[in-house]
Amino acid sequence: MIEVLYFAWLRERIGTGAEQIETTAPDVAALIAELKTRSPGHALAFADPGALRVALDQELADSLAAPLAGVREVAFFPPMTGG
Amino acid sequence: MIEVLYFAWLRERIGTGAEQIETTAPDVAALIAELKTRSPGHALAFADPGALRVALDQELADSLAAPLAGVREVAFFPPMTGG
Amino acid sequence: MLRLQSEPFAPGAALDAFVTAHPGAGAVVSFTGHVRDEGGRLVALEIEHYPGMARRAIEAQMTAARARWGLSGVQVIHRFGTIPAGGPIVMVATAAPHRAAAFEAAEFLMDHLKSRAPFWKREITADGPGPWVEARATDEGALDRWR
Amino acid sequence: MLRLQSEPFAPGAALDAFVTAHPGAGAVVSFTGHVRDEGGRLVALEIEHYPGMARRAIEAQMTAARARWGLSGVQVIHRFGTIPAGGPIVMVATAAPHRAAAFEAAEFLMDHLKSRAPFWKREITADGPGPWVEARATDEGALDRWR
Repeated sequence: MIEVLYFAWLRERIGTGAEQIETTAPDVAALIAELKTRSPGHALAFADPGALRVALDQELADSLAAPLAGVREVAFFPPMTGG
Repeated sequence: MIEVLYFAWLRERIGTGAEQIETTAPDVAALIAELKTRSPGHALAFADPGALRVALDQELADSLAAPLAGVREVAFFPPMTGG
Repeated sequence: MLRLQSEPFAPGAALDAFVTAHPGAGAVVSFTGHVRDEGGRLVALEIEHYPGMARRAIEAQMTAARARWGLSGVQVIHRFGTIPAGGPIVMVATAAPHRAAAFEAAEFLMDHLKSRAPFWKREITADGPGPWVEARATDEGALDRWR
Repeated sequence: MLRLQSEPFAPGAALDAFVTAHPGAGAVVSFTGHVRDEGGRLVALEIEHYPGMARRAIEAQMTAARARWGLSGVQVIHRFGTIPAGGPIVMVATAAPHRAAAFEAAEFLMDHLKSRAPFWKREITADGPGPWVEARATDEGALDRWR
Protein backbone atom coordinates (compact mmCIF):
# COMPACT_ATOMS: atom_id res chain seq x y z
CA MET A 1 0.00 0.00 0.00
CA ILE A 2 1.39 3.36 -0.98
CA GLU A 3 0.13 6.90 -0.60
CA VAL A 4 -0.12 8.69 -3.95
CA LEU A 5 -0.33 12.49 -3.90
CA TYR A 6 -1.32 14.89 -6.68
CA PHE A 7 -0.73 18.64 -6.86
CA ALA A 8 -1.86 21.62 -8.94
CA TRP A 9 -3.64 20.73 -12.20
CA LEU A 10 -3.00 16.99 -11.70
CA ARG A 11 -4.98 17.17 -8.49
CA GLU A 12 -7.78 18.99 -10.30
CA ARG A 13 -7.95 16.55 -13.22
CA ILE A 14 -7.96 13.55 -10.92
CA GLY A 15 -10.40 15.13 -8.50
CA THR A 16 -8.48 14.32 -5.32
CA GLY A 17 -5.14 15.23 -3.75
CA ALA A 18 -4.35 11.82 -2.26
CA GLU A 19 -5.25 8.20 -2.62
CA GLN A 20 -4.10 4.90 -1.15
CA ILE A 21 -3.06 2.45 -3.84
CA GLU A 22 -2.51 -1.29 -3.55
CA THR A 23 0.12 -2.04 -6.17
CA THR A 24 2.98 -4.31 -7.10
CA ALA A 25 4.31 -1.94 -9.77
CA PRO A 26 8.12 -2.20 -9.76
CA ASP A 27 8.78 1.34 -10.93
CA VAL A 28 7.16 4.74 -11.53
CA ALA A 29 6.33 4.05 -15.18
CA ALA A 30 4.45 0.88 -14.23
CA LEU A 31 2.58 2.71 -11.49
CA ILE A 32 1.52 5.40 -13.98
CA ALA A 33 0.23 2.70 -16.35
CA GLU A 34 -1.92 1.33 -13.51
CA LEU A 35 -3.16 4.77 -12.38
CA LYS A 36 -4.23 5.72 -15.92
CA THR A 37 -6.85 2.94 -15.87
CA ARG A 38 -8.56 4.19 -12.71
CA SER A 39 -10.69 6.95 -14.29
CA PRO A 40 -10.91 9.24 -17.32
CA GLY A 41 -9.51 12.00 -15.07
CA HIS A 42 -6.47 9.87 -14.26
CA ALA A 43 -6.00 9.11 -17.95
CA LEU A 44 -6.13 12.80 -18.78
CA ALA A 45 -3.75 13.74 -15.95
CA PHE A 46 -1.17 11.21 -17.09
CA ALA A 47 -1.60 11.73 -20.84
CA ASP A 48 1.95 13.12 -21.09
CA PRO A 49 4.00 11.60 -18.25
CA GLY A 50 7.20 13.13 -19.57
CA ALA A 51 5.86 16.59 -18.70
CA LEU A 52 5.39 15.62 -15.04
CA ARG A 53 7.66 15.49 -12.03
CA VAL A 54 7.69 12.65 -9.50
CA ALA A 55 8.86 12.62 -5.91
CA LEU A 56 9.47 9.37 -4.02
CA ASP A 57 9.21 9.78 -0.25
CA GLN A 58 9.59 13.55 -0.79
CA GLU A 59 12.75 13.33 -2.90
CA LEU A 60 12.60 14.27 -6.57
CA ALA A 61 13.09 11.18 -8.79
CA ASP A 62 15.44 11.28 -11.74
CA SER A 63 13.29 9.34 -14.17
CA LEU A 64 10.16 7.29 -14.66
CA ALA A 65 12.34 4.20 -14.37
CA ALA A 66 12.96 4.90 -10.66
CA PRO A 67 12.15 1.74 -8.62
CA LEU A 68 9.33 1.79 -6.06
CA ALA A 69 10.76 -0.83 -3.69
CA GLY A 70 10.36 0.41 -0.12
CA VAL A 71 8.70 3.68 -1.16
CA ARG A 72 5.72 4.74 0.94
CA GLU A 73 4.74 8.07 -0.61
CA VAL A 74 4.70 8.91 -4.33
CA ALA A 75 3.81 12.43 -5.46
CA PHE A 76 3.02 13.55 -9.02
CA PHE A 77 2.98 17.20 -10.03
CA PRO A 78 3.73 19.63 -12.87
CA PRO A 79 7.08 21.44 -13.03
CA MET A 80 7.45 23.57 -9.89
CA THR A 81 6.92 27.32 -9.90
CA GLY A 82 8.12 28.47 -6.51
CA GLY A 83 10.05 31.54 -5.45
CA MET B 1 44.70 79.01 -10.35
CA ILE B 2 43.46 75.50 -9.63
CA GLU B 3 42.29 73.81 -6.45
CA VAL B 4 44.30 70.69 -5.68
CA LEU B 5 42.79 68.17 -3.26
CA TYR B 6 44.43 65.25 -1.45
CA PHE B 7 42.76 62.32 0.27
CA ALA B 8 43.70 59.48 2.63
CA TRP B 9 47.45 58.88 3.00
CA LEU B 10 48.29 61.47 0.36
CA ARG B 11 46.61 64.09 2.51
CA GLU B 12 48.56 62.89 5.53
CA ARG B 13 51.92 62.89 3.79
CA ILE B 14 51.37 66.33 2.34
CA GLY B 15 49.93 67.70 5.56
CA THR B 16 46.89 69.36 4.05
CA GLY B 17 43.75 68.33 2.20
CA ALA B 18 43.61 71.25 -0.22
CA GLU B 19 45.82 73.92 -1.72
CA GLN B 20 45.47 76.58 -4.37
CA ILE B 21 48.12 76.24 -7.07
CA GLU B 22 49.19 78.76 -9.69
CA THR B 23 50.33 76.62 -12.60
CA THR B 24 50.67 76.46 -16.35
CA ALA B 25 51.18 72.68 -16.37
CA PRO B 26 49.56 71.33 -19.54
CA ASP B 27 48.73 67.93 -18.14
CA VAL B 28 48.53 65.89 -14.93
CA ALA B 29 52.06 64.51 -15.23
CA ALA B 30 53.50 68.03 -15.50
CA LEU B 31 51.43 69.16 -12.50
CA ILE B 32 52.77 66.27 -10.44
CA ALA B 33 56.33 67.22 -11.40
CA GLU B 34 55.66 70.73 -10.07
CA LEU B 35 53.93 69.55 -6.91
CA LYS B 36 56.81 67.23 -6.01
CA THR B 37 59.12 70.22 -5.58
CA ARG B 38 56.91 71.94 -3.03
CA SER B 39 58.01 69.97 0.07
CA PRO B 40 59.53 66.66 1.15
CA GLY B 41 55.99 65.57 2.03
CA HIS B 42 54.83 66.26 -1.51
CA ALA B 43 57.85 64.40 -2.90
CA LEU B 44 57.02 61.39 -0.72
CA ALA B 45 53.33 61.47 -1.60
CA PHE B 46 54.08 61.51 -5.33
CA ALA B 47 57.01 59.05 -5.22
CA ASP B 48 54.99 56.52 -7.26
CA PRO B 49 52.44 58.43 -9.35
CA GLY B 50 51.38 55.28 -11.17
CA ALA B 51 49.91 53.96 -7.92
CA LEU B 52 47.63 57.00 -7.59
CA ARG B 53 44.26 57.97 -9.00
CA VAL B 54 43.44 61.43 -10.32
CA ALA B 55 40.08 63.15 -10.72
CA LEU B 56 39.65 66.26 -12.87
CA ASP B 57 36.63 68.34 -11.85
CA GLN B 58 35.35 65.26 -9.98
CA GLU B 59 35.64 62.87 -12.94
CA LEU B 60 38.21 60.09 -12.81
CA ALA B 61 41.01 60.70 -15.35
CA ASP B 62 42.19 57.88 -17.60
CA SER B 63 45.90 58.65 -17.42
CA LEU B 64 48.55 61.03 -16.22
CA ALA B 65 48.60 62.44 -19.77
CA ALA B 66 45.12 63.94 -19.27
CA PRO B 67 45.19 67.67 -20.21
CA LEU B 68 44.44 70.33 -17.59
CA ALA B 69 42.98 72.96 -19.94
CA GLY B 70 39.86 74.42 -18.32
CA VAL B 71 40.11 72.20 -15.24
CA ARG B 72 39.39 73.95 -11.92
CA GLU B 73 39.68 71.12 -9.39
CA VAL B 74 42.27 68.33 -9.41
CA ALA B 75 42.15 65.59 -6.79
CA PHE B 76 44.83 63.01 -6.04
CA PHE B 77 44.15 59.89 -3.99
CA PRO B 78 45.04 56.22 -3.56
CA PRO B 79 42.87 53.52 -5.15
CA MET B 80 39.39 53.79 -3.70
CA THR B 81 38.09 51.40 -1.05
CA GLY B 82 34.40 52.17 -0.81
CA GLY B 83 31.42 49.91 -0.35
CA MET C 1 16.18 29.49 9.55
CA LEU C 2 13.23 28.42 7.39
CA ARG C 3 9.69 29.71 7.68
CA LEU C 4 6.83 28.31 5.57
CA GLN C 5 3.70 30.28 6.32
CA SER C 6 0.47 31.63 4.90
CA GLU C 7 0.67 34.90 6.86
CA PRO C 8 2.29 38.01 5.37
CA PHE C 9 5.74 39.04 6.60
CA ALA C 10 7.55 42.37 6.77
CA PRO C 11 10.82 42.17 4.78
CA GLY C 12 12.43 44.95 6.83
CA ALA C 13 11.78 43.32 10.18
CA ALA C 14 13.04 40.00 8.80
CA LEU C 15 16.21 41.68 7.48
CA ASP C 16 16.93 43.46 10.76
CA ALA C 17 16.43 40.26 12.74
CA PHE C 18 18.73 38.40 10.37
CA VAL C 19 21.44 41.09 10.62
CA THR C 20 21.17 41.09 14.41
CA ALA C 21 21.50 37.31 14.47
CA HIS C 22 24.74 37.45 12.44
CA PRO C 23 26.71 40.36 13.87
CA GLY C 24 30.09 39.29 12.48
CA ALA C 25 29.05 39.14 8.84
CA GLY C 26 30.50 41.77 6.55
CA ALA C 27 28.02 41.17 3.76
CA VAL C 28 24.28 40.53 3.89
CA VAL C 29 22.20 40.03 0.74
CA SER C 30 18.42 39.79 0.68
CA PHE C 31 16.00 38.94 -2.08
CA THR C 32 12.29 39.63 -1.73
CA GLY C 33 9.77 38.47 -4.32
CA HIS C 34 6.36 40.12 -4.57
CA VAL C 35 3.21 39.35 -6.56
CA ARG C 36 3.24 41.51 -9.69
CA ASP C 37 -0.20 42.77 -10.73
CA GLU C 38 0.66 42.28 -14.44
CA GLY C 39 -0.76 45.62 -15.45
CA GLY C 40 -3.78 45.29 -13.22
CA ARG C 41 -4.82 41.90 -14.64
CA LEU C 42 -3.92 39.94 -11.49
CA VAL C 43 -5.80 40.24 -8.23
CA ALA C 44 -3.74 37.65 -6.39
CA LEU C 45 -1.67 34.51 -6.70
CA GLU C 46 -2.75 31.27 -5.10
CA ILE C 47 0.20 29.15 -4.07
CA GLU C 48 -0.22 25.44 -3.51
CA HIS C 49 2.58 23.50 -1.85
CA TYR C 50 3.63 20.04 -0.73
CA PRO C 51 4.40 20.74 2.92
CA GLY C 52 6.71 17.89 3.94
CA MET C 53 8.72 17.93 0.75
CA ALA C 54 8.90 21.73 0.69
CA ARG C 55 10.59 21.79 4.07
CA ARG C 56 13.00 18.95 3.17
CA ALA C 57 13.89 20.40 -0.23
CA ILE C 58 14.49 23.95 0.98
CA GLU C 59 16.47 22.81 4.01
CA ALA C 60 18.70 20.73 1.71
CA GLN C 61 19.20 23.78 -0.54
CA MET C 62 20.07 25.94 2.47
CA THR C 63 22.56 23.36 3.73
CA ALA C 64 24.17 23.14 0.29
CA ALA C 65 24.47 26.93 0.03
CA ARG C 66 25.89 27.28 3.52
CA ALA C 67 28.62 24.73 2.79
CA ARG C 68 29.44 25.87 -0.74
CA TRP C 69 29.86 29.56 0.11
CA GLY C 70 30.91 29.34 3.74
CA LEU C 71 27.89 31.33 4.85
CA SER C 72 27.61 32.46 8.44
CA GLY C 73 23.85 32.57 8.08
CA VAL C 74 21.00 31.81 5.73
CA GLN C 75 17.27 32.44 6.01
CA VAL C 76 14.31 31.57 3.80
CA ILE C 77 10.67 32.62 4.18
CA HIS C 78 8.19 31.19 1.66
CA ARG C 79 4.46 31.74 1.75
CA PHE C 80 1.60 29.59 0.52
CA GLY C 81 -2.11 30.28 0.14
CA THR C 82 -3.65 33.36 -1.45
CA ILE C 83 -1.36 36.38 -1.74
CA PRO C 84 -2.80 39.65 -3.08
CA ALA C 85 -0.99 41.64 -5.77
CA GLY C 86 1.93 43.52 -4.25
CA GLY C 87 2.21 41.13 -1.32
CA PRO C 88 5.48 39.39 -0.45
CA ILE C 89 5.84 35.75 -1.55
CA VAL C 90 9.39 34.82 -0.69
CA MET C 91 12.45 36.20 1.04
CA VAL C 92 15.99 34.84 1.04
CA ALA C 93 18.80 36.32 3.12
CA THR C 94 22.46 35.28 3.20
CA ALA C 95 25.34 36.43 5.40
CA ALA C 96 29.01 35.95 4.53
CA PRO C 97 32.35 37.64 5.12
CA HIS C 98 32.47 39.05 1.56
CA ARG C 99 29.91 40.19 -0.98
CA ALA C 100 30.54 37.70 -3.80
CA ALA C 101 29.66 34.73 -1.59
CA ALA C 102 26.54 36.39 -0.20
CA PHE C 103 25.28 37.36 -3.67
CA GLU C 104 25.98 33.98 -5.28
CA ALA C 105 24.42 32.01 -2.45
CA ALA C 106 21.24 34.13 -2.59
CA GLU C 107 20.99 33.62 -6.36
CA PHE C 108 21.62 29.88 -5.96
CA LEU C 109 18.79 29.65 -3.42
CA MET C 110 16.36 31.65 -5.54
CA ASP C 111 17.16 29.60 -8.64
CA HIS C 112 16.50 26.39 -6.69
CA LEU C 113 13.33 27.71 -5.02
CA LYS C 114 11.95 28.57 -8.47
CA SER C 115 12.32 25.12 -10.02
CA ARG C 116 13.20 22.67 -7.25
CA ALA C 117 10.89 23.49 -4.38
CA PRO C 118 7.35 22.03 -4.56
CA PHE C 119 5.20 25.13 -4.96
CA TRP C 120 2.74 25.84 -7.76
CA LYS C 121 1.30 29.23 -8.57
CA ARG C 122 -2.12 29.94 -10.02
CA GLU C 123 -3.39 33.31 -11.19
CA ILE C 124 -6.46 34.83 -9.56
CA THR C 125 -8.13 37.51 -11.68
CA ALA C 126 -11.30 39.53 -11.15
CA ASP C 127 -13.14 36.57 -12.75
CA GLY C 128 -11.82 34.10 -10.20
CA PRO C 129 -9.17 31.38 -10.43
CA GLY C 130 -7.27 31.51 -13.72
CA PRO C 131 -4.56 29.31 -15.22
CA TRP C 132 -1.72 27.67 -13.35
CA VAL C 133 1.52 29.55 -13.97
CA GLU C 134 3.72 27.54 -16.32
CA ALA C 135 7.35 26.88 -15.49
CA ARG C 136 9.68 28.99 -17.62
CA ALA C 137 12.49 27.33 -19.55
CA THR C 138 14.78 30.16 -18.44
CA ASP C 139 14.18 29.22 -14.80
CA GLU C 140 15.15 25.61 -15.48
CA GLY C 141 18.16 26.82 -17.46
CA ALA C 142 19.28 29.06 -14.59
CA LEU C 143 20.21 25.92 -12.65
CA ASP C 144 22.98 25.08 -15.14
CA ARG C 145 25.10 27.80 -13.57
CA TRP C 146 25.38 25.82 -10.34
CA ARG C 147 26.31 22.39 -11.75
CA MET D 1 17.64 57.77 -4.12
CA LEU D 2 21.12 58.42 -2.77
CA ARG D 3 22.00 59.14 0.84
CA LEU D 4 25.55 60.03 1.94
CA GLN D 5 25.59 60.38 5.69
CA SER D 6 27.64 59.91 8.83
CA GLU D 7 24.68 58.75 10.93
CA PRO D 8 23.81 55.07 11.26
CA PHE D 9 20.84 53.68 9.34
CA ALA D 10 18.52 50.75 9.92
CA PRO D 11 18.67 48.35 6.94
CA GLY D 12 15.18 47.01 7.64
CA ALA D 13 13.50 50.42 7.69
CA ALA D 14 15.36 51.35 4.51
CA LEU D 15 14.26 48.11 2.81
CA ASP D 16 10.61 48.55 3.80
CA ALA D 17 10.60 52.15 2.58
CA PHE D 18 12.15 51.06 -0.70
CA VAL D 19 9.62 48.25 -1.20
CA THR D 20 6.75 50.62 -0.41
CA ALA D 21 8.11 53.14 -2.91
CA HIS D 22 8.15 50.51 -5.70
CA PRO D 23 4.92 48.55 -5.30
CA GLY D 24 4.90 47.08 -8.81
CA ALA D 25 8.32 45.43 -8.62
CA GLY D 26 8.35 41.65 -8.55
CA ALA D 27 11.95 41.42 -7.37
CA VAL D 28 13.84 43.45 -4.78
CA VAL D 29 17.48 42.78 -3.91
CA SER D 30 19.37 44.45 -1.09
CA PHE D 31 23.00 44.37 -0.10
CA THR D 32 24.16 45.61 3.28
CA GLY D 33 27.83 45.92 4.19
CA HIS D 34 28.92 46.01 7.83
CA VAL D 35 32.25 46.64 9.55
CA ARG D 36 33.83 43.26 10.33
CA ASP D 37 35.70 43.16 13.62
CA GLU D 38 38.42 40.92 12.13
CA GLY D 39 38.47 38.59 15.08
CA GLY D 40 38.26 41.40 17.62
CA ARG D 41 41.24 43.32 16.19
CA LEU D 42 39.16 46.18 14.77
CA VAL D 43 37.34 48.69 16.93
CA ALA D 44 36.01 50.74 14.04
CA LEU D 45 36.58 51.87 10.50
CA GLU D 46 37.14 55.49 9.65
CA ILE D 47 35.84 56.37 6.21
CA GLU D 48 37.10 59.44 4.42
CA HIS D 49 35.31 60.62 1.31
CA TYR D 50 35.37 63.27 -1.42
CA PRO D 51 31.85 64.64 -1.06
CA GLY D 52 31.17 66.30 -4.41
CA MET D 53 32.72 63.54 -6.46
CA ALA D 54 31.14 60.79 -4.35
CA ARG D 55 27.67 62.09 -5.15
CA ARG D 56 28.43 62.52 -8.86
CA ALA D 57 30.11 59.13 -9.22
CA ILE D 58 27.43 57.16 -7.40
CA GLU D 59 24.59 58.94 -9.19
CA ALA D 60 26.23 58.09 -12.51
CA GLN D 61 26.52 54.44 -11.44
CA MET D 62 22.87 54.39 -10.38
CA THR D 63 21.77 55.90 -13.69
CA ALA D 64 23.83 53.35 -15.60
CA ALA D 65 22.36 50.45 -13.62
CA ARG D 66 18.81 51.72 -14.01
CA ALA D 67 19.17 51.93 -17.79
CA ARG D 68 21.10 48.70 -18.30
CA TRP D 69 18.74 46.49 -16.29
CA GLY D 70 15.48 48.40 -16.71
CA LEU D 71 15.17 48.90 -12.96
CA SER D 72 12.01 50.38 -11.54
CA GLY D 73 13.98 51.64 -8.55
CA VAL D 74 17.48 51.91 -7.11
CA GLN D 75 18.70 53.17 -3.75
CA VAL D 76 22.17 53.66 -2.28
CA ILE D 77 23.10 54.65 1.26
CA HIS D 78 26.83 55.13 1.99
CA ARG D 79 28.24 56.33 5.28
CA PHE D 80 31.42 58.25 6.06
CA GLY D 81 33.16 59.07 9.33
CA THR D 82 33.83 56.61 12.16
CA ILE D 83 31.77 53.43 12.11
CA PRO D 84 32.14 50.96 15.00
CA ALA D 85 32.60 47.23 14.35
CA GLY D 86 29.30 45.66 13.39
CA GLY D 87 27.86 48.95 12.19
CA PRO D 88 26.38 49.33 8.71
CA ILE D 89 28.56 51.05 6.07
CA VAL D 90 26.64 50.75 2.85
CA MET D 91 23.31 49.58 1.52
CA VAL D 92 22.23 49.07 -2.07
CA ALA D 93 18.69 48.16 -3.10
CA THR D 94 17.37 47.42 -6.58
CA ALA D 95 13.84 46.76 -7.84
CA ALA D 96 13.02 45.07 -11.14
CA PRO D 97 10.32 42.88 -12.69
CA HIS D 98 12.49 39.74 -12.47
CA ARG D 99 15.21 38.47 -10.17
CA ALA D 100 18.16 38.25 -12.55
CA ALA D 101 18.04 41.99 -13.30
CA ALA D 102 17.70 42.94 -9.65
CA PHE D 103 20.63 40.72 -8.61
CA GLU D 104 22.94 41.80 -11.41
CA ALA D 105 22.25 45.48 -10.93
CA ALA D 106 22.96 45.23 -7.19
CA GLU D 107 26.25 43.45 -7.87
CA PHE D 108 27.17 46.00 -10.52
CA LEU D 109 26.56 48.82 -8.06
CA MET D 110 28.54 47.18 -5.26
CA ASP D 111 31.45 46.42 -7.59
CA HIS D 112 31.53 50.07 -8.68
CA LEU D 113 31.14 51.44 -5.16
CA LYS D 114 34.12 49.34 -4.07
CA SER D 115 36.59 50.65 -6.64
CA ARG D 116 35.01 53.64 -8.39
CA ALA D 117 33.48 55.74 -5.64
CA PRO D 118 35.84 58.07 -3.74
CA PHE D 119 35.88 56.58 -0.26
CA TRP D 120 38.91 55.40 1.69
CA LYS D 121 38.84 53.17 4.73
CA ARG D 122 41.26 53.22 7.63
CA GLU D 123 41.39 50.70 10.45
CA ILE D 124 40.90 51.88 14.02
CA THR D 125 42.25 49.45 16.62
CA ALA D 126 42.46 49.68 20.40
CA ASP D 127 45.79 51.50 19.86
CA GLY D 128 44.18 54.20 17.71
CA PRO D 129 44.26 54.86 13.98
CA GLY D 130 45.94 52.05 12.06
CA PRO D 131 46.74 51.52 8.39
CA TRP D 132 44.62 52.62 5.46
CA VAL D 133 42.87 49.63 3.93
CA GLU D 134 44.52 48.72 0.64
CA ALA D 135 42.48 48.19 -2.49
CA ARG D 136 42.21 44.51 -3.41
CA ALA D 137 43.11 43.36 -6.91
CA THR D 138 40.02 41.12 -6.85
CA ASP D 139 37.82 44.19 -6.38
CA GLU D 140 39.37 45.90 -9.40
CA GLY D 141 39.07 42.64 -11.35
CA ALA D 142 35.39 42.36 -10.47
CA LEU D 143 34.71 45.31 -12.78
CA ASP D 144 35.73 43.27 -15.85
CA ARG D 145 32.40 41.48 -15.65
CA TRP D 146 30.54 44.67 -16.57
CA ARG D 147 32.60 45.81 -19.56
